[in-house]
Amino acid sequence: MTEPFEPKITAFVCNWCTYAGADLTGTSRIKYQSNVRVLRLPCTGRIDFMLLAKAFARGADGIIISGCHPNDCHYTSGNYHARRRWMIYRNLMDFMGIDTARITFSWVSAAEGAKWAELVNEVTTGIRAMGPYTEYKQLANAGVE
Amino acid sequence: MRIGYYPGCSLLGSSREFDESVRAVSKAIGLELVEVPDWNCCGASSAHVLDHRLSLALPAKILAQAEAAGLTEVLAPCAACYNRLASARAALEADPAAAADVAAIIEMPVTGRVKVVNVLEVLDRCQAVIQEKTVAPFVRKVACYYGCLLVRPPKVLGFDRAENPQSMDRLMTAAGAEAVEWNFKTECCGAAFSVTRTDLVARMSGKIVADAVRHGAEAIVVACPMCQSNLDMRRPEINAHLGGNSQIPVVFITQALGLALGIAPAELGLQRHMVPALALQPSATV
Amino acid sequence: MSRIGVFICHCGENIGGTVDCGKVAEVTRNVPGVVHSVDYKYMCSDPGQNMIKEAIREHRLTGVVVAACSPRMHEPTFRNAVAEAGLNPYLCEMANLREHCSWVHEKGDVTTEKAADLVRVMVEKVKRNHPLQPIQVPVTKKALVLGGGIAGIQAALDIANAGHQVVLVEKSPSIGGHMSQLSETFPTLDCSQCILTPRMVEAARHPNITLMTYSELESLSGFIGNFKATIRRKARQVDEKLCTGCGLCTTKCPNKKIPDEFNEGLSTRGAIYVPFPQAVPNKPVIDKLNCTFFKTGKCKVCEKMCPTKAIRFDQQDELVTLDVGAIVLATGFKLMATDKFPEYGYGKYKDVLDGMQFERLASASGPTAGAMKRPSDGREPETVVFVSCSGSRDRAKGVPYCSKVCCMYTAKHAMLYKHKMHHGKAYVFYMDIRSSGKDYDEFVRRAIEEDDVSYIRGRVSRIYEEDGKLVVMGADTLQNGRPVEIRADMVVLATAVQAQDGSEQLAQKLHVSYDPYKFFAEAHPKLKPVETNTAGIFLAGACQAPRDIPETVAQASGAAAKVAALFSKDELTREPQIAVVNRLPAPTFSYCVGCFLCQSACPYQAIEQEEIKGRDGSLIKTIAKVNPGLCQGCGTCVATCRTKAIDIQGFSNEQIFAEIMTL
Amino acid sequence: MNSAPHHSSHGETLKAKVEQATGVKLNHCYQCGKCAAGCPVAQDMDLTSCQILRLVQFGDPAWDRQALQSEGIWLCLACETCSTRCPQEVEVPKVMDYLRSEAVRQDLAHPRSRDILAFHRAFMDSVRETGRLYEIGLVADYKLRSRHFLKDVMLAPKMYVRGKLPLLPHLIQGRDAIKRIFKRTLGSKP
Repeated sequence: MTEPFEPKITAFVCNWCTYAGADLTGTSRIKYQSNVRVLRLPCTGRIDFMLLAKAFARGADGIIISGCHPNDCHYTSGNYHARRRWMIYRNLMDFMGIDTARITFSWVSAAEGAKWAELVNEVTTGIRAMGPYTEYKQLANAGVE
Repeated sequence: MRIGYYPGCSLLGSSREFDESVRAVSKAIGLELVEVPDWNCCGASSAHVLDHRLSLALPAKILAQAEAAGLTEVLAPCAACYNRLASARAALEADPAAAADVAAIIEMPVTGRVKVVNVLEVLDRCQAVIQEKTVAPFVRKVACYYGCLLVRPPKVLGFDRAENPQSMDRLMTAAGAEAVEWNFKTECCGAAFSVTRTDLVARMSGKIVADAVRHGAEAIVVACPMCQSNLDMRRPEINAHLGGNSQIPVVFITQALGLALGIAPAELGLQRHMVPALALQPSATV
Repeated sequence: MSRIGVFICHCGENIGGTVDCGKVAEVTRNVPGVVHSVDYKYMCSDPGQNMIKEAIREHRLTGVVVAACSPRMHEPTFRNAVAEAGLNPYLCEMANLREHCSWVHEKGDVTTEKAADLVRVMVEKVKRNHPLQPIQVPVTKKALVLGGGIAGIQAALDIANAGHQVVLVEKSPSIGGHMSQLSETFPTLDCSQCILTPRMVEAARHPNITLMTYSELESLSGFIGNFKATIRRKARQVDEKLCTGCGLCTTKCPNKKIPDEFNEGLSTRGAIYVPFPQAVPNKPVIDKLNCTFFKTGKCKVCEKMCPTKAIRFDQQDELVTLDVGAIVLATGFKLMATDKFPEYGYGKYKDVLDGMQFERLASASGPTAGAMKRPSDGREPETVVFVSCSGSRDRAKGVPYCSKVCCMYTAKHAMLYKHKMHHGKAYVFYMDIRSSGKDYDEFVRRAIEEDDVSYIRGRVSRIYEEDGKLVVMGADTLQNGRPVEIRADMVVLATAVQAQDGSEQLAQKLHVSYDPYKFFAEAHPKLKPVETNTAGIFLAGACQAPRDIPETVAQASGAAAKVAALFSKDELTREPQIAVVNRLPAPTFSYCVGCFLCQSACPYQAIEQEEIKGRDGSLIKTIAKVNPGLCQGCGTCVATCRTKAIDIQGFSNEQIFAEIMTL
Repeated sequence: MNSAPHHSSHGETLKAKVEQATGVKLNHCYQCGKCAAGCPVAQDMDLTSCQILRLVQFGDPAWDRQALQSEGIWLCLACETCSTRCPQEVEVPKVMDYLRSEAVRQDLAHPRSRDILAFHRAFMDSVRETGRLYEIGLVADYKLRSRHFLKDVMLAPKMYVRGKLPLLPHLIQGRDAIKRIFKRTLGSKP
């Protein structure tokens, strides 16, 4: 491996807080690493955690899930539901052989443009240090055959 | 209770009475002091002027010796030593690379397991015992003088409030004294220039002495040997600057508390002061 | 088979300067299903939109991806354009190449590759979009204004004058807010109460305005056009209908030692009190925490004195539910307290005031009737030091932002002081003078040039008391940082403007965003300054950021105009991105197994039960059904559903999976 | 467009060196003067703390030199009043520390710093030899270095009488280790 490893990061973000926050990062021209691809959802409560397994199977090296701060959910409680469900799914994912250390939860509000940049940079750097995530991809693809 | 003890150089010499009174008070309140074996100088205010790494290595060596001796907490009565040890510990904790570098320099591992505490912190914990064992309440108006090194920088030390601290006032009140509200609790006395720029010291310390007197204090109580020797030994220069003849004694908190606990003045080294302090003993009148 | 058209916008240099738009268009052309892919300088311009419309007709497009700025910016623009060309607007999606790509990454191949990825994701999504129809909902043409300061009063008057009903809710016993406490106002020095009280009275008398003072929002549900607000009307312990406002009770109350809020603690009041003489309504209220009767069960002097028998010790808080279509948030600000400054004495010096206290001292209606007397001993202060940026622009211990109004009011304070005490000496410590309003800088210059106020450029390090004087230790940075020590009789700290207490909780009740300092966040920093993230809730005044009076009034009128525009229609259109439960032919009917986990997860009670019955009327199956009026489209139900029977239109499982598979 | 040489951002400027060594962000200083306002020795300084920061902030070698040559950097007592109150969290004493060592390195130290340096060197020499501070040795050494032979001659006997000046140094056992610490940090510096 001569080329430096550039991780693929997939971010699941809610429309109201984090997507708007990431817009503010742009409006403020705060630069961050370009490895992240953002998928917009109405709310983190919308996240079916099987989506994460799918993302890893497709070769994502790291995942960011970010929504509104506790109590600030545009839909009152979607972020709590997400959190509660994650508690359950986490075990399942461990069982499936998914490295949950590659999943980062965060809260970025619509006013936190700088925080979004920090989050992406932190996760990208962290995942780059962890190296490519091939284990689950191989496992998942083997399962398909 | 058992605690590590790092007296530091000045407590062996110019501030002997601080060491004597710390030991005497500790004994009286049942605090066992375990001296850090074969301790060295912390570098005080000189090492960091000459070299940053040296200023980390000397305190790190002390912490490492304490750690090797199985201690988890070390009392450093000297405020300068306390400040140096705590700052070095924080710096090493924040920077693993520097910690590795220092470990190589001192040829000993240092994990940061040993916590450094100052004399007010330790006495504050024992306040109930002190109050209970007080036999001769220290019924005097005192100006509690903290100086720089016990409270600043607050982010590193995290002890008391950086402006208008309260711990010493609490302790003195518990021992029967009236802690006066005054202005220069944490103003710098200029001790680092005690030898080299006596002119500046006279002005800076003069401001402190004058304000304590103005607010009716009968004694200045300190927890720092630099402050004590500066305000005590430089009194002629201070008085010359103020154009007066202030004889307000400057005593260590452990001396004042020692008197309240009924310890003999000689055991507390009260006779060693330049500005007479023996008059503070309960039987005497000012 | 999909026929997708892709339109890459350069946004001038904004995207084009960083992303190779031509290349993105080119690689996208090879994506299966894409039949048309072009780039253009400004897609949102008329020619740009026409380009899309023509392409829809020419290439018989079944979906459109516009790769440009954030969909939060221009999605409505492009959906309209698509609709004008005869395509269902919900078959248009945007890829965010500006805020999420070109503005945040360096120019180069990697950034262009990311842009292409973002476009491809949207192509795969739009292939799976379905035509949707907007939902029509009725509008309740009544507005709720929270906060009765100048912002709330102005917004309420403007909405009321447009012919709509307004409920104006104020938590304290009178409307008027901080403006009623001010002495004079910059830059004209006209008396604050003289210009404010007519508006307070107008608001109280307006036939379209219902005043609810001493009241607070308890909870809010619903959505734009259809909010349900519950207001707690705190018990005044006074029957407002019987009370004539004669004030006898307030003079007879034996309890006289309570710090007066209106005078910022510079005077005292009784336990039954009217906050200030011009209060609206001019009816007293009993301060239960300090009332002797409520504390000990004995007293009732006020009750005995009241000529109309209006005192009600048994009055309870009342909850009122209102149906409103729009809300204006105008809850204002607070000042950082002087006890937050360790180096300025932790608030222990009586003669160290904050700006609002000085306003009361200078006010003709204040505790000294406008005479300059310092609080500690009532002596005339010969030397006064004003310290601007107290807590503002202080990331270490205060707030990092500029409080905006202090430069002006400090100049005003110094000026008022000099006008009252010609022989006195006024000093102002400042870092920068920010006076960029109409006639503002002239005003500051007047303070310096004509009233001889000494401005010293430097911060104050410490204040302490010595021999009855306050020693102010500052420095003059225009003289090389030379220390300046002033022995003052009084010090006024221009303490930081902060969000009102309870702002965070209020924002959470309303589901509006707020910034790290708890100021409510506008929907867009430039183009939607009075809107919030939540449709139908608008902002006015200092609850959004530090503001002066002219700006507050302008914003309040802006918010009122938004409300009036909303109320100009009988129905409004809502996005159809809501949940639906799938329906299949018999005998399955739906994948829904009737577990109703979705019902417990739904924050809007939008899930109902639907019974499917056979021809004979027998119950075959109970399944979930979404009430489209209530569903807000959060999708929590979708993630909860075990059989994938429920889905969100526009953010369907199929679409999101397709997006992931693209990456 | 910024081609002015004094704004060069590469590592050679004093600004870059200070930031690298101390972690202090000099651009954070917005020249409010609060450091100087509370500094107990500001009135004695030729250049006050905020001025020194201003000089170094700019990145001009001539200005850097002015800062390094000032007496002000030698008067800083590291009392930390400034850093405790700085609204921008600039740790001024750390900068002063670095500037002093850099001034010595570049042989630019202010002539009046001689005594102060002499004291610190005498202090550390004492520690190097014995492991602890030997106060009489320090005073004697300082007098030799500073040539202030007569200063404080009256103080020592009073201290001695009060048992405050032990005549013999305390020698610790790990003196060799201490010497090696000095060698690894100060090198062969005096």
